[in-house]
Amino acid sequence: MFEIAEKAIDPAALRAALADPAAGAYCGFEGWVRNHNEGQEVLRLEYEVYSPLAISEGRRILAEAKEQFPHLRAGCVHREGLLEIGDCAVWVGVTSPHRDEAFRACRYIIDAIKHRLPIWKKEHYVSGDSGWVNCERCAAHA
Amino acid sequence: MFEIAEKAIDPAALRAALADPAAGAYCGFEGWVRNHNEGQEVLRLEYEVYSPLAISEGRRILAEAKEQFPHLRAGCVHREGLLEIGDCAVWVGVTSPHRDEAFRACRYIIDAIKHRLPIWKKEHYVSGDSGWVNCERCAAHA
Amino acid sequence: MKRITVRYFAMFREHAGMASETIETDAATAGDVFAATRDRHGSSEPAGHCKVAINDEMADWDAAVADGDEVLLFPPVAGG
Amino acid sequence: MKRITVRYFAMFREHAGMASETIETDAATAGDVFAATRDRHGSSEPAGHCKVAINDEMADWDAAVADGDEVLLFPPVAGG
Repeated sequence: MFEIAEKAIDPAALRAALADPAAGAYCGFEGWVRNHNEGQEVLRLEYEVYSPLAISEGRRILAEAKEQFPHLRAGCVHREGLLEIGDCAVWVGVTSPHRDEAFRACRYIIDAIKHRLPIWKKEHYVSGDSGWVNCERCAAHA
Repeated sequence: MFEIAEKAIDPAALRAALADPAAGAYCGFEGWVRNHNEGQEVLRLEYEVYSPLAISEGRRILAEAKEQFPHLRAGCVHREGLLEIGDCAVWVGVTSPHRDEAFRACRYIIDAIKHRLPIWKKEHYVSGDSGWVNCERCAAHA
Repeated sequence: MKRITVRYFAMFREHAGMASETIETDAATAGDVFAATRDRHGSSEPAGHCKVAINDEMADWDAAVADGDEVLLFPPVAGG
Repeated sequence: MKRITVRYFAMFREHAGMASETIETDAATAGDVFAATRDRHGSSEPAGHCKVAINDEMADWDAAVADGDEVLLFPPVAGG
């Protein structure tokens, strides 16, 4: 289950949907909007998502994790749009018979989500400026 | 915050208590009672906890994690008593500015909890038998 | 010449001042399209940090483009 | 001779048929107490997998025991 969400993520409900009597371990990861980044005070942020490809690539990542880790159940939801400090930007949850696989699978998924999905983050700073994260080197005018 | 709980663990409430505007990453781990162990079908299980030492050692483990990982917030709750399949036996939650530290701290805590706390698990099997986990080698009559 | 629809995302879209355009080009690869639209998206180093998709499939920069293709130019991603 | 209160946990308690007892012993260390009560707790290999506490502090097997101490004998733990 991979989704792009326009509204608040509910980790408790998503976790409950992974319940499995054969699972001994649940590992969950959440990315929260924090109030600072690289020395700047952050006011809020904005995710731009290209959904058709984000969804197909997100599903591929979950399938890769299930191939690597037997008996894994896994889900991931990523927000788009405007988020405030403290909001949950991304949730990853996995269950597995044992904890080692649960931690490794959860980590695999969030790392791949961050590196491979067509999702961009624009930070709005307390100073009034704003900037696309990771873009400082990609554009000639930046 | 380390606690031994006689009643159901509420991960959503515990997670909410870790909220921190400076935190960009939340990692949670839960141990769930699963329906099998080492080839036997498990019906339910029972945790015996020696609370005075479990609590002091649990607090020490959280303090160790905070020393290793700056800006960490961390909590852990472990159940005692009779648990059914699917019940949450232990919850660990941490927040950190970045995800690498969150995963590593959460893993450190659950590994230490499992190895160091005076807590014992007795499995009751569908077959009618029961057994103390990890004790197969410790007692002459086992 | 081929007709290629180019879509710009995030910072590329802001720099271009448009979300997409259709161009006439003799570009052979996705990388050629990136180079041909450099004035639009403003990026100077494609292969290292940016990504490209052709017709909603992730692609390599040396993937061939054909008449009628849609080429999506992605600045460095930052999910999570 | 010292008076030592020995507490048994989990499988040790079940094997001993009691949660604690006070013994008279010339044991010098926690390991000696473990050995002296072997018939009660039933364990044959202390140092490897079991743990011990003295007066609610985790201890090593070669820690000294004194008159009036409480020695807690822990079979292999299995939290989580």
